[in-house]
Amino acid sequence: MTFQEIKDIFYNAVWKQNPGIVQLLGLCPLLAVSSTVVNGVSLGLATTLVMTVSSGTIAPIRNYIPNEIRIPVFILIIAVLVTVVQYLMNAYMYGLFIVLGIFIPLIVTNCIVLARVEAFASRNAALPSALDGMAMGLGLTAVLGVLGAMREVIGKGTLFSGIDLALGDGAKSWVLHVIPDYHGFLIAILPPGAFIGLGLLIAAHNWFNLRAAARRKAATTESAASASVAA
Amino acid sequence: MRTLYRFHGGIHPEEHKLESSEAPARRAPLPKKLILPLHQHIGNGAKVAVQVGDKVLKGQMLASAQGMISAAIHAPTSGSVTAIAQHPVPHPSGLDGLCIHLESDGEDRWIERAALDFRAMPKPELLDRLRDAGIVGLGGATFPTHVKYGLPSGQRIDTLVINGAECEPWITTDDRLMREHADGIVRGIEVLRHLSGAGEVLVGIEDNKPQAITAMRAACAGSDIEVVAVPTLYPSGGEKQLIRILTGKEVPSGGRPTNIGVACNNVATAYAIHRFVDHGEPMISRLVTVTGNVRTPMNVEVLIGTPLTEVVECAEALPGTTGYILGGPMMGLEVDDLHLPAVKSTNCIIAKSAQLFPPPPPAMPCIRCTRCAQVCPADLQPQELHWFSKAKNFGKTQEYHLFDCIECGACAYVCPSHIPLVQYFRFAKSEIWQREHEQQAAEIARERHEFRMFRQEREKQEKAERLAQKEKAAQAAKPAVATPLPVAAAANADPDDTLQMRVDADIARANMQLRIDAAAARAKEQAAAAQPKNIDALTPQQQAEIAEIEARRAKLREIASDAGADDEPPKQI
Amino acid sequence: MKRIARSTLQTAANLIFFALIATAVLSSTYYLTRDTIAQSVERAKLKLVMQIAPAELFDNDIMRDKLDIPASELLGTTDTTTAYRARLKGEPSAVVLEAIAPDGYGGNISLILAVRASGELAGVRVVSHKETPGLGDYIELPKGPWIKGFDGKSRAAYKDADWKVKKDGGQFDYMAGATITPRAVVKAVHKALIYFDENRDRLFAETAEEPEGLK
Amino acid sequence: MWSSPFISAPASVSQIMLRVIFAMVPGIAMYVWFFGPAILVSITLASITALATEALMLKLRNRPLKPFLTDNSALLTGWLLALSIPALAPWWLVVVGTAFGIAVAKHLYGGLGNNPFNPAMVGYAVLIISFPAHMTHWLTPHGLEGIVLSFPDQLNYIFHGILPASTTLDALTTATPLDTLKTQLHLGLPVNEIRDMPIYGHLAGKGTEMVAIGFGLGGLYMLYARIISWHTPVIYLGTLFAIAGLFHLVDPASYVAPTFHWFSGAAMLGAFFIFTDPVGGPTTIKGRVIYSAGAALLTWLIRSYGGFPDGVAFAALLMNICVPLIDTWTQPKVFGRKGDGK
Amino acid sequence: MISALWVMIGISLVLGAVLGYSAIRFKVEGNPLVEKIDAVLPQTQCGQCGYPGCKPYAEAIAKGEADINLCPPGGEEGIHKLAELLGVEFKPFGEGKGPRAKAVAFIDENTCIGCTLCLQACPVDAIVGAAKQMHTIVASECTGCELCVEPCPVDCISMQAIPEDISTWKWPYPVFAIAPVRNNPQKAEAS
Amino acid sequence: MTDYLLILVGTVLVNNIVMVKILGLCPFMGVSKKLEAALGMGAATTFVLTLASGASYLIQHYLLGPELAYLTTLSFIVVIAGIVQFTEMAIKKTSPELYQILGIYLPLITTNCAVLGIPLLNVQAKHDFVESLLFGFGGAVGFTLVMVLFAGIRERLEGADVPGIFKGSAIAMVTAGLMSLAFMGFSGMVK
Ligand SMILES: Cc1cc2nc3c(=O)[nH]c(=O)nc-3n(C[C@H](O)[C@H](O)[C@H](O)COP(=O)(O)O)c2cc1C
Ligand SMILES: Cc1cc2nc3c(=O)[nH]c(=O)nc-3n(C[C@H](O)[C@H](O)[C@H](O)COP(=O)(O)O)c2cc1C
Ligand SMILES: Cc1cc2nc3c(=O)[nH]c(=O)nc-3n(C[C@H](O)[C@H](O)[C@H](O)COP(=O)(O)O)c2cc1C
Ligand SMILES: Cc1cc2nc3c(=O)[nH]c(=O)nc-3n(C[C@H](O)[C@H](O)[C@H](O)CO)c2cc1C
Ligand code: SF4
Ligand code: SF4
Ligand code: SF4
Ligand code: SF4
Ligand code: FES
Repeated sequence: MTFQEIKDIFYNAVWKQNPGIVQLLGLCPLLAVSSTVVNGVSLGLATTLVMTVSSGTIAPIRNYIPNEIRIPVFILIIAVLVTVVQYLMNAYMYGLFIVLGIFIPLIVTNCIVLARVEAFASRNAALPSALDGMAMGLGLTAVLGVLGAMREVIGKGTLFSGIDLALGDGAKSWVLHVIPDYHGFLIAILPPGAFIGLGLLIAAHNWFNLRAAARRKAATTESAASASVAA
Repeated sequence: MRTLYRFHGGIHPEEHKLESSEAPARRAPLPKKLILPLHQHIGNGAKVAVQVGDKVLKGQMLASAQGMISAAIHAPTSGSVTAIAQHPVPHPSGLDGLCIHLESDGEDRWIERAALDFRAMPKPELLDRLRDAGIVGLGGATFPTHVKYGLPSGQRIDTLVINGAECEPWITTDDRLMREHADGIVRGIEVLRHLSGAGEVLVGIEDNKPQAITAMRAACAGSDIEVVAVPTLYPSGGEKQLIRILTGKEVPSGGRPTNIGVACNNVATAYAIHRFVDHGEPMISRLVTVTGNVRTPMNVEVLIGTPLTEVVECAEALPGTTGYILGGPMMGLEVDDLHLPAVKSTNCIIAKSAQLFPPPPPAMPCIRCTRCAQVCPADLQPQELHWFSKAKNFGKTQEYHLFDCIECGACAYVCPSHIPLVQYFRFAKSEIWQREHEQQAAEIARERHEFRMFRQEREKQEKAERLAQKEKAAQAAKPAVATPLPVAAAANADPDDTLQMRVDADIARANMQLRIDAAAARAKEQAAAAQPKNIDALTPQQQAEIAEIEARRAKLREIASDAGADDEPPKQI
Repeated sequence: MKRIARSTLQTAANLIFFALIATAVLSSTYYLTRDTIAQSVERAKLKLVMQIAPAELFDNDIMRDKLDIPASELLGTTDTTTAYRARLKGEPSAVVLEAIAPDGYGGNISLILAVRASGELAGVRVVSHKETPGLGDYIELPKGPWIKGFDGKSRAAYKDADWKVKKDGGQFDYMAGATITPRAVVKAVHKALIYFDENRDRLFAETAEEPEGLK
Repeated sequence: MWSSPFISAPASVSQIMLRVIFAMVPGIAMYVWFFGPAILVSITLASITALATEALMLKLRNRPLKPFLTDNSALLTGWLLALSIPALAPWWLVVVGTAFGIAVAKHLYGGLGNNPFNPAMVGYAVLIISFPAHMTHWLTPHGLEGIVLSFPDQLNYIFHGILPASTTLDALTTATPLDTLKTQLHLGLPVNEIRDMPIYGHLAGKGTEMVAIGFGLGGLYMLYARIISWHTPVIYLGTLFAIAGLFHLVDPASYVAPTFHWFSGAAMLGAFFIFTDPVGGPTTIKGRVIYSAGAALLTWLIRSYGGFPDGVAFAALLMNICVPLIDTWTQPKVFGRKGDGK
Repeated sequence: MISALWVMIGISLVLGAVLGYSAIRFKVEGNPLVEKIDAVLPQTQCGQCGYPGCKPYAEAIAKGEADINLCPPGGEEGIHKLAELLGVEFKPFGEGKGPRAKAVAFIDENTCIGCTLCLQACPVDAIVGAAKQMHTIVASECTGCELCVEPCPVDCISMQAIPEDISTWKWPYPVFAIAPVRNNPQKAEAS
Repeated sequence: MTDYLLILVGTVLVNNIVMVKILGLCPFMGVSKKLEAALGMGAATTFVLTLASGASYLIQHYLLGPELAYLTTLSFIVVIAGIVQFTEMAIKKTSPELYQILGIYLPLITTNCAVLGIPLLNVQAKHDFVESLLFGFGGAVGFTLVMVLFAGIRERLEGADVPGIFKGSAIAMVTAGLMSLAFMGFSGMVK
């Protein structure tokens, strides 16, 4: 694999075809556990792990799976991986495990995992597939992190709260109180805030893309005839 | 008293009728030059029946009806045809249409005229006479009158509704006509009643025209024609609405009044029929209201084809005029150039001024207040229609029955957001029409394409069969062709095998060449015979077109052979 | 027909093959992590218990010295719960109880409380609740110190009529605009203390070896 | 291109909105009479925020300012929101709620006329969920033995959060009649005993019942001026009366009288000013009947069983969700299609 | 562990059996989607999509091999319809791939040598004529696909835009000033 | 009886699976552009989810028991995938009309979190068999309900003057947010 190919895979997964804000897959964990950065990123990393391994395992054996049980087998493999991750978290990050709750087993049905397996791993070799799975997972993690940060700051005025759950009690002092003496705009950490926050992120993504496109256009054509669109 | 029914909605705009309704109608001076568009009615345009340079008499037919729905056009005065050319016509597009240009000779000489004994005539013939007299509805839609009464068998008309409602503000032609020519109108109604065989005749007049009602009642005295005063409420003059008011019946959506046994005509149409039947005069003039920002608002009798400038001159536009409305303020169209001719549908010219017609405030978004729905006489939901037309979601507009909209403008009148609703609807309608047209074209294209594929397949098969037969023949001659060919020995393959393969390949290639040559020869042969291709199953129209083209080519060839002989070498194929 | 049978068996065999591998992997992980998970769960619980029953209160293996408590109206419980007994040098020093306040603003409020042998509260914590965030949730520890107000309180010090919020004439603080929640908690804690008083001896009975439960 | 019709009725959006605002005056007058002038401060704050947010969003969206700032709809949203939160709320509460309602619920959808949700109610819902503590501090009506704060002191509290040393917030404010009812029922008191508490008057809460009557009067004016159709208020109040009445008859100890429902909380305001919002409401008559009846049912359900003392705002939002479907499924038969069942 | 294996064997046995059985038993062929897609395509048969006609393009879309934004004659409208039919996002035309103005082919009768090449190229038989005779185009059948232009050895075929007249005129979209603004120019920027 | 009713009301409205529990969002966002599609997806999900709730109860109680609880996720999802695939194949064969409506949504159901989430929640909440069925059915009805309502709004929004960068999924998200805000009005209704 060339460096360019790797770069393409990552650019595609993180920006162009980002699962969270472009493909709109894997939304449930994205919305449900992004109330803080720590929750979001931890689940994102767990998902990334599952995606990397599942894409990486399925790609080499893809040709041995009969078509009529393709989906059950894919899911079987994903489910095993998820459950393994679940046990590991249960054993070694118990606090986080409790916070993330039902969303760990639900990585199984996280659409993005199966979607990547179907769309990429069942057509490509093991290494690119694993990379693709990882990149997509990181793309999702990035959105989880940003959304988590947004919601946490607006909703609670803090950042990295709960980091002790992931990294142990020693990390407690890492919690940032971004806005001291904050009333807490609760809606941000409740479901409505999740939806609206993701809506804003999607809009921001659109805005960047539009601006980039406009720049590109301005570069090629000197005078973009500005249609006076009154509406 | 008759029980009257209500239709849903309706509005009460300011009437502005008194300005022009009180003075007697005048006759406009004879214009020097008249422009007669060929398309003055719904349906097909008329077909030109004269040539440039022809001298014509007043009332002479200039263009004849063409196709099912059409009507003739006549010379409004005597004179000569100076051109048959494009000229701006009254149309919202502002585009040109084909017109007959007539220069009057000032003599105004009639062709021979004769009254008709319509009762003695067979009905189809009477209808043809109406068509050839250019009689079209003068109530607005200019629908050729004869078509309304040429019923398919099985349908009959019980009620004849004569529309004297004249519900639009400013317009007073029907009012004046009823006051001045009630007797003539009643004569026309008799003709229509004869044509329709209706037992009941109802004349509906809005109750803001008491003199017209009195005059019509007087003229109808003694007959069983009933003159009914209907409440003043725009658009009670719409035919579906008037029928509903008078009979309580609703014309089914997408249907015509005749579906429920009703026929409807305007009073002016009835009067025009009277002029034709009793005096032999085809439709060459009409009454036009000139009002608005003019010195003396009035009704003028205008020859069809008179430039509008001359019509307006009668009433003298005042300074401050910002433009003109052809027709009423609710349904008319705006023009700023008066070089258009008056046509059969021209019932009113309103000079606009900033006081009388202030420009609308900027349109705001729809706030779904449903005032529009409350006034819509067709029970539509204009706010939804607007929402979807605005989004160009035409499928939805049809789900919301866009095509039941009669474009009366009541919705736009009441809209507090001042949205040009009707224009959205017109836009959506014309888009849908175009799309349907394209869909049909695509359908035809698909069929033709599939037929072509089928034909090619068939031809291929036939060819293959023929070839198979030839093949058998060629098989016999094979050794003769298979002359040994120079071979390059293959390095590590069995030389015998390779050789054999090469030879085989070459034989095949040679065979192929033979076949191609044969095909080419055959093609040449066939071409020589000039078998025409793809010229069967043509419609008469296409054949006519081809004939025309061939004729043109023949001429061209002649010219070419004359001129091109020395300066251009003939093209090589 | 034969084709169908073949396909059926073939597919089943394929699936079984994959399922076997999957199950094997899964089971191994399970057995490998099982003990660690159990430890984690226990540690988490111990952490909670230690918040209300500080380490100086016991020297026994408190997580093992437990007792099943059947559903009780005074505790507001509808299921069997577990009590943990703290002992110091073999002497009973405190007991950790679970209680439920059923009449919170949003429903049940689950509490865990440690009562010293003297009948004094060592501490109370809210385990879970559905009170309005931002209003009724000051009973949770990080959100407010209110719950610590129970430390050291006992039925001996406060007579029964004092076990109310101040607004109703009792001794307990509340936050203006949200009195339903503290009312519910105070009431539940009070009732749990009554339960403790009524069942004191049986709660501390030496039943570690042969748990028989209370009737 | 200007096409027909060339004339139009004199009504305009800004005039309609202005009349609605005007219709709120009697209710506000009552409010000032019974609760003091603090509400005027909230209304002013909300108006300024509403216009500022509107202007900002229009600028961002690249739309002309003048026609939209003068259409008065933002003002109306601001007033309604100010009326639905406690008068003594800190200034930022009003600002946050109004700005959220107008920026998110209105302008992200394209501004006036495009919003599926009622902006004022979105603002209210966001506030009551985010800041329930601040949203429960309602002023005690004059005439009860509460302390009455002077206007400068009120301003000082609204803008600086500082109360005179002698009082506490608790002494100045009470829970609303609906809230108190809920609390006391929760504590097991029967309705008739609760109604004997001093904060209640003849119909509902002291003071608040008169405010409701004021809004009712304004509503009658709007009916008279044909700004709203009668269906919405009549069906809404009727259904609310019917449901509440039925349960009250069956179990008078746990369910209050229907008149109480009418004259407490935002029921009157809702019947005439909120459920009548044309933008988020249905457009067909049948649709309005379903919408209003549904809203009444939800109001009653939330008041009687839900977690919030008043259900008007949530009922409005929940019914807003249903509007597109209601509209689609209640299309009236158009002219000429009546007989054939199409 | 053993019991776990047994359980999973049981589950997979049942499932596998059911799936294997039904894979054969419930097999169906054909794809009605192609017809639906084909109905949306404009049937110009021009091949600008890169497929030899509309049907093959429809098949390619149905198989997921082709993008939905390849048919210029269908216009953006067509892409919208396809997007809706297939439940995917709208995708604009690529750079310079948009539809051209509607036109019909026109054969310069002076130059035509009657080679029949255009006749063979026209997918909808819109050209009439025979070898060595002049050919002509039946304008009402011509879809404007331009396929006949290339093969003509003497370049006598040109595409002519269809001019707007009263019968093809359409009402403009109200807020845009598409038509020449004849009346008040300030109306164009209303709202 | 009232208990069952409460479960139904609770799952449909108060603890709506999409708006409150935040499960099943991908199909909720993906298949709600058109009303018919939303209805189709809702119907398909209701069918599968009810079946899956029942099946998973049986597996949990009769096959796994407390001993093999660690196989829960694995066995549930495999069974669900099987049910979905079987349903798809069976419908395709037996009722092409129904397949036209539901077909394209069926494969998507496997990756709908709600379909696994509800059986897992059933286990967590220790529901009995009837309760499990009701919980599954109610959850799916709630899913269908919000999806249909959402689709109604989205169809309407196509005409709205939504700012460019919010067009499409961004405004859909905001709408979903405001819907869930409205659904918070039900909170506290079923304790
Ligand atoms: C909104 C509307 C208003 C109309 N108003 C009148 C009217 O006032 N008088 C009238 O004769 N025709 C009016 N018409 C035209 C009638 O619908 C109908 O076409 C006409 O009466 C038929 O008579 P005719 O064929 O003789 O013109 C109106 C049409 C519409 C759509
Ligand atoms: C949205 C909302 C949520 C509430 N949540 C709670 C709550 O969780 N706990 C509580 O005690 N009171 C809550 N309340 C307040 C109660 O309804 C009631 O007003 C209060 O408990 C009475 O307190 P007071 O006696 O101090 O006025 C809430 C009120 C509202 C409007
Ligand atoms: C959407 C909305 C919600 C309202 N909610 C409440 C409320 O929860 N409590 C309240 O006392 N007043 C509320 N009001 C304000 C009332 O209309 C009124 O001003 C007065 O406070 C009603 O008090 P009552 O509940 O005793 O009748 C609300 C107003 C609106 C518009
Ligand atoms: C009768 C009537 C009632 C209204 N009610 C509300 C309302 O409850 N909330 C609101 O934000 N705007 C209301 N408006 C104003 C306006 O419709 C609203 O701001 C739009 O939703 C903005 O697009 C109302 C307007 C009218 C005419
Ligand atoms: S123009 Fe059409 S929609 Fe408007 S009121 Fe008239 S019929 Fe109804
Ligand atoms: S009258 Fe105008 S603003 Fe009112 S609903 Fe109709 S179109 Fe919308
Ligand atoms: S590009 Fe041409 S051939 Fe291809 S689908 Fe479109 S019209 Fe048909
Ligand atoms: S004549 Fe030419 S442009 Fe017209 S359809 Fe035939 S090939 Fe296409
Ligand atoms: S992640 Fe839940 S449905 Fe996709």
